[in-house]
Amino acid sequence: MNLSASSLWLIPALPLLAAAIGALTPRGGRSLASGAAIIAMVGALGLSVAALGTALAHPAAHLTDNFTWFSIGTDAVRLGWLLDPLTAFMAVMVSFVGLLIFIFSLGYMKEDANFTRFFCFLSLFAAAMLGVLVANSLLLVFVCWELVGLASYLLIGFWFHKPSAAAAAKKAFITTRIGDLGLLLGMLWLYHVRGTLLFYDGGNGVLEPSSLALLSHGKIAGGIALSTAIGLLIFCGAIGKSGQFPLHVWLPDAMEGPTPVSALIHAATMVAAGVFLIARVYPLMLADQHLANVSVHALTVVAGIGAITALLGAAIAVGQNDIKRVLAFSTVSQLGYMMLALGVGSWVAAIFHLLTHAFFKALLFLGAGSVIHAAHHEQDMRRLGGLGRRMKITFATFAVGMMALAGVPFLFSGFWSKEGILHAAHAWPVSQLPLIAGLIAVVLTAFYMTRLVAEVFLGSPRSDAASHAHENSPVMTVPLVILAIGAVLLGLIGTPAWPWLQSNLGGVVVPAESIFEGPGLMVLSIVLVCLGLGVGWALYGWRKRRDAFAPDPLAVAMPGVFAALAAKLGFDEFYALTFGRLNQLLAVVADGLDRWVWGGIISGVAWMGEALGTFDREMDESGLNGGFDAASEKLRGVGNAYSRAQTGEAHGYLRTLAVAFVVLALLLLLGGVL
Amino acid sequence: MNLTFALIAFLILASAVLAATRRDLIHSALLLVGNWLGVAFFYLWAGAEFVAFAQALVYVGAISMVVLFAVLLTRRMRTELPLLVATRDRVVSAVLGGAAVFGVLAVAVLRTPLDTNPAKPAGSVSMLSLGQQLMGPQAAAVLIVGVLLTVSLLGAVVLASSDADGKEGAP
Amino acid sequence: MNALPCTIYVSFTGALLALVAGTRSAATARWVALVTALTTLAITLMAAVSFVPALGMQTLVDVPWVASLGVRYHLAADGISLTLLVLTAIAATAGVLFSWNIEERTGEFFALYFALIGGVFGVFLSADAFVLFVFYEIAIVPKYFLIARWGSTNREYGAMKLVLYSFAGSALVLAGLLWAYAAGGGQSFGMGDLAAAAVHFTRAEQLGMFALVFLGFAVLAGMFPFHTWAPTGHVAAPTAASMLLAGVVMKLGAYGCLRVAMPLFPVGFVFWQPTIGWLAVIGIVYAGGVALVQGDFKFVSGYSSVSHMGFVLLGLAAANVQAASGAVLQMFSHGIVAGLLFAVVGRMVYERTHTRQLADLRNLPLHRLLPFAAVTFVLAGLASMGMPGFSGFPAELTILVGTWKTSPLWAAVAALGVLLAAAFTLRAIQLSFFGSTQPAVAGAMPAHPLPPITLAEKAGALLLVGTTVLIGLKPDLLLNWIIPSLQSPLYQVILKGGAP
Amino acid sequence: MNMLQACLLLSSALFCIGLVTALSRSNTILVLLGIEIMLNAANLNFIAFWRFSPAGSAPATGVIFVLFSIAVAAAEAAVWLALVIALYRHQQNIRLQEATRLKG
Repeated sequence: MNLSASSLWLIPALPLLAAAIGALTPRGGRSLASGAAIIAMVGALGLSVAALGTALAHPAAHLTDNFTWFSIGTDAVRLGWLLDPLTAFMAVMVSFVGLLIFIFSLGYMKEDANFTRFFCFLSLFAAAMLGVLVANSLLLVFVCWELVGLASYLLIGFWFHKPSAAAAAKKAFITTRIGDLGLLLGMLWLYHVRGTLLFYDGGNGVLEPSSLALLSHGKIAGGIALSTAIGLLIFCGAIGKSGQFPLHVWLPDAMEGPTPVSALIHAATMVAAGVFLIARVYPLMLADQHLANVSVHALTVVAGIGAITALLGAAIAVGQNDIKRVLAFSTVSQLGYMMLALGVGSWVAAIFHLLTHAFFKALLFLGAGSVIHAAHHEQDMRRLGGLGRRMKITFATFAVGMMALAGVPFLFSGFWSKEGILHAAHAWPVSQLPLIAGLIAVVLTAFYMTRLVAEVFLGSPRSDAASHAHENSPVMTVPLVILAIGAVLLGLIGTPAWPWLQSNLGGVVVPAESIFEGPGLMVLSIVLVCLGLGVGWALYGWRKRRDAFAPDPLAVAMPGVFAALAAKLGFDEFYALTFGRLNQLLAVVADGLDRWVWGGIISGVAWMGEALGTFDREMDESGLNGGFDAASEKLRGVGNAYSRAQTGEAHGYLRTLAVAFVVLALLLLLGGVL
Repeated sequence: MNLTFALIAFLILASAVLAATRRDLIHSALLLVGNWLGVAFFYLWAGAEFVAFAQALVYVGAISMVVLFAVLLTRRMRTELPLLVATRDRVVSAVLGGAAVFGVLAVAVLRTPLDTNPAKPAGSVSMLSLGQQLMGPQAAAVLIVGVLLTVSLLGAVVLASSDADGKEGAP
Repeated sequence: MNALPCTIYVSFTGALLALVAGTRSAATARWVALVTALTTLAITLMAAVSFVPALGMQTLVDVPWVASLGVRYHLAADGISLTLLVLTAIAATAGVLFSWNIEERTGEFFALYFALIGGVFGVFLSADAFVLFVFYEIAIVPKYFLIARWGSTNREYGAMKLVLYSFAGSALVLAGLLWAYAAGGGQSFGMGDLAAAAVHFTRAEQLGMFALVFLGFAVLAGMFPFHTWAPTGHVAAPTAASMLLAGVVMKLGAYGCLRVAMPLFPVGFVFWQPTIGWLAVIGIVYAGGVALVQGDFKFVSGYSSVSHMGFVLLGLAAANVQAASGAVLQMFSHGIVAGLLFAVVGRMVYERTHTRQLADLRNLPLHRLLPFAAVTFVLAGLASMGMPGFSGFPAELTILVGTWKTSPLWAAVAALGVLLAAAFTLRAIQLSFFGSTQPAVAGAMPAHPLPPITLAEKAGALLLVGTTVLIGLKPDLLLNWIIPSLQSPLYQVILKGGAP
Repeated sequence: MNMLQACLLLSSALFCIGLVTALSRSNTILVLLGIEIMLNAANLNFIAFWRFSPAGSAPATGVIFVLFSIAVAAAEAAVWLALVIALYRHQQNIRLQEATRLKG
């Protein structure tokens, strides 16, 4: 199967068409909207697989198809499609996971009144996401990126009648847009320097050697290279979308959306877009590496942010009680891993983890969705429990996902991809701190996932909802099973023994064993995973929770730490107190300025005019008018008399005229002196 | 004194006095026609033939018709009401006023040394020169008079018809 | 193309006809208005089809007017004019559709409305500064009556403020133009002649004249800190008038800046450029901030207009072809989008619910009561915050790209305005249409069912949404006209990168 | 007393007759006719001065003046006819002394 770059646009166009159909379908047309969406995703998947075939045939090439969008001054804004293994692998992943989530949604959203709208938004989202993947222009990426943000806004706020959902949607949109601001500026700068935003354009693209040489030579203030500055601005966009510290706050709140949305947005696609973007512009990020005397390299920042995020997310996840929030922070943490991998120089490892993570995190979210659906929207894991016996398929698949996430050795995909990252971190010459952060996060990950599984599936039901839960219909469980299979098998294409993915992704054959530096690190990480699992089991699995109100064992052991973690380390409050307050203050000040100062100046001028008028009036009334009134009074008397003379009789007037004439004439004649 | 002039003057004054004193409006109007004819004769006598004809056409031909129209359209008032005391007073005062004005004017005319040019041949102005005057230096005045005529006619129409309309569709 | 002056005449004729028709029945006046608007639209579209982009203004009419002063009735058009003419015609048509429900003195309303439109057409077509000024004045007067007679909240105050600002602005413009005319020897008010004469002015003269003329026009364009007339005026105005006010009249100011102030006094422009740029940038962010805390729905739209017009001024201040073309595109885009916003706020919501307070609206399940309005407003909001796919995106992008060339700092701060736009738009959307949390709460539902959205409103909304999406996807439709115009010799003095 | 003075006296007399008519009669039509007579008297003066004025004055000014005057009189006649009719319609008679609506 083959698909040329020029027909690549079909991949996002199909879901877009489905979205249009969904938008035009009335509420009743549930099967039309969902059918269109699913068929479109199947089509997109087929095309993606075809594209993958093409890409694998030329793994080192960047197949492009560029065109002009509009002219801007003397030059033109050009967009294009790009087909390389990165695009193709991502497209296959997104359309495949997306398809499964769509199918799952058929069951999950069955009772929702706005079923057609949901599928419309889902399709729009998928279209935008696929658009990001196939774009060969930073501008086109940005366009689709914004549409991804929009679709996520619509989906997170899907149940907007819940105030928390509406607030979360807005928060997600605004927070990611803060990051996008950086991306926009980076884009503007890049365009200013290079006059194009195409990634690959037969030697003129921004990611091609001539451009990179130019960018890494120019230095700006602060001793950093131009490419560093632009790269970091672009990275801001990735921070926003991928929920990296310090803009990670939107991601957990976004769990207010329906669970399939969480699976789609916060596992497989949207959050992956940031990682994908950095992988896409990797040559640019890498361009400053050869410079010795710069104050900072772009990738160092990426690695730092990634390490902090990985550690932070994992730590906060430990303190959460909402099943989806645990998963959300786990996503934050895993995205931190990917950024870390990008930062330490191995984008291939990052993408590998991205792909495996997409499968097992989608699996976990859908599993959680399955639990929530069965337990009548009970999400607090203290009130669940004992579901393992009632929901066997869900439990089994969830356990697979949990082990993949925790990195249980050898069988599960998460292990291999995480190992790749840890090895890359180990090999990073700059610092070993990311490695240490990653290793601590390994322990924490295993711990909180054990806690999650033990609380939800083991023990006895602790609420009515949990005790009446039962397994869901196949439309929901079959996707779980498929994802579980993927979560296991996908790891096998990137093991040190057979680095097929790594070889094909980068277009450079990676020799077997080359991503394996000896057993030391792997053994260490296996030990750490076991440590995390063991402690988790000791605290939660061995002595099972009796009722929903029993304190958390960890809270008993370390109350201060647990409370801080449960409060998400206070980021939200901190932002609300600083940026939120500041913004509100500025807005109020500006509003006040407008109302009182600018408006006040006008009113002041008006008031001064009025005051002058009042003063004049006083002057007139008391001073001038005194005499004037008297004179007027007389005049009025004269006027009255005169008015009486106006009899209205024409004869009288005529007579007066005659008399007056005679008098005048006599005066003239007799006087002769006048 | 020129006999012709005397005759003309007599015609003018007599018809005017009669017209002013008749009680029947129709009579007054007809006598006035005589008066206007007399004026036309005066113009002829003075050598202004064109003006004379204009006078005859406009006054004798047109305005007299207007007067008759007015009289006929307001039939109920064809005859003057009987003289009332107030009316008599008015008549007396009017005659007194008129006499005063005439006295003043006459004195003024007679006392003013007006030099004349009897040597001037019996004045006559040719139609050609009159036309050239009117179309040349006086063209603007001619135009303005034309506009005035139009406007006054329009105004007359509006005046005469406004009440009838007003009753139907009051604003 | 040569029929373009007819737009002026058609508008004024339409005004008279509407006045006459209004004495018969409101419906007749409406249809007269619609036909007039559609005629102007047809004329401009036909002109657009036959338009061949060229470097300079293409003269349409040129006859002496006041010979003793050297004033010529000189109408001409180029791509910039054409863009704005099309905008005016579209906005006028939509405005008529959104005024379909006006029952009170319909004839007079549309008469004033088209008098305003005719003036606007005239300004966009004038190639003689004096003629431009005359049309500019013609456009100002009807505004007052439209607002004072048919307006709502605080209408006398809003109308008076607006008109005082407008007249103050036009007084400045007149002073500057007369100065230039006198200094140029009092020969001609023709734009080309003035520009040729301006070369010989002293630096001080140029600075002064530019300041007068630009400030005068910028007041109408809503430049910070002379913007306060805009929100109050918009709020006070009836729907169609706010649509025109934000959509078209504010463009008059920006157009005057671009067409008169900048090419005539290049030296003055260079001197004032940084000031203008900073004022524009401050205006963008400042108005965005103010919009964030407004309690009145229409004030949010009003301040968003100020913020968007800040982008236009920024594009002009950046002084290169990219930014300036973006500015013209933004004028078009904002004209459409602002019209849409005011249509939803003023016509669809306010005239049905009789409140514009977000605090009240959030208690109404408006998204259920008026689903069409909700969808329209969401689309308008997206367009307003510059989402890709709507015309605001290429416009703001082009402005930012161009601005970056001149000053990256301006671009960076202005980009912050984009963020604020997202924030205040989302806030307004949520509070207005999706604010009701409990639709079933007793008392939340209005006592009487709201009248459904009428066909005329739907048609108007579709017209505007269609336009903004079309331009959003294919900005070249307009940019192909605009850019050659900006590359004309007249602008080469001030706009960098202008060589064709 | 030369010819000019005679003419002027004639016109004065005519004027006074007109004046007396206008002052004494209560019928609006007659009042207006009186005014018409006064106008004619004025016209006589023009012609008289033109006829007997010393040579060298403008050739036909008097004549032209009278022509215009006659034209204006025609216009005036039309207007007063309308006025009379309006008055009649208004108060069902045409007595001038009753038309005092414009009383101050």
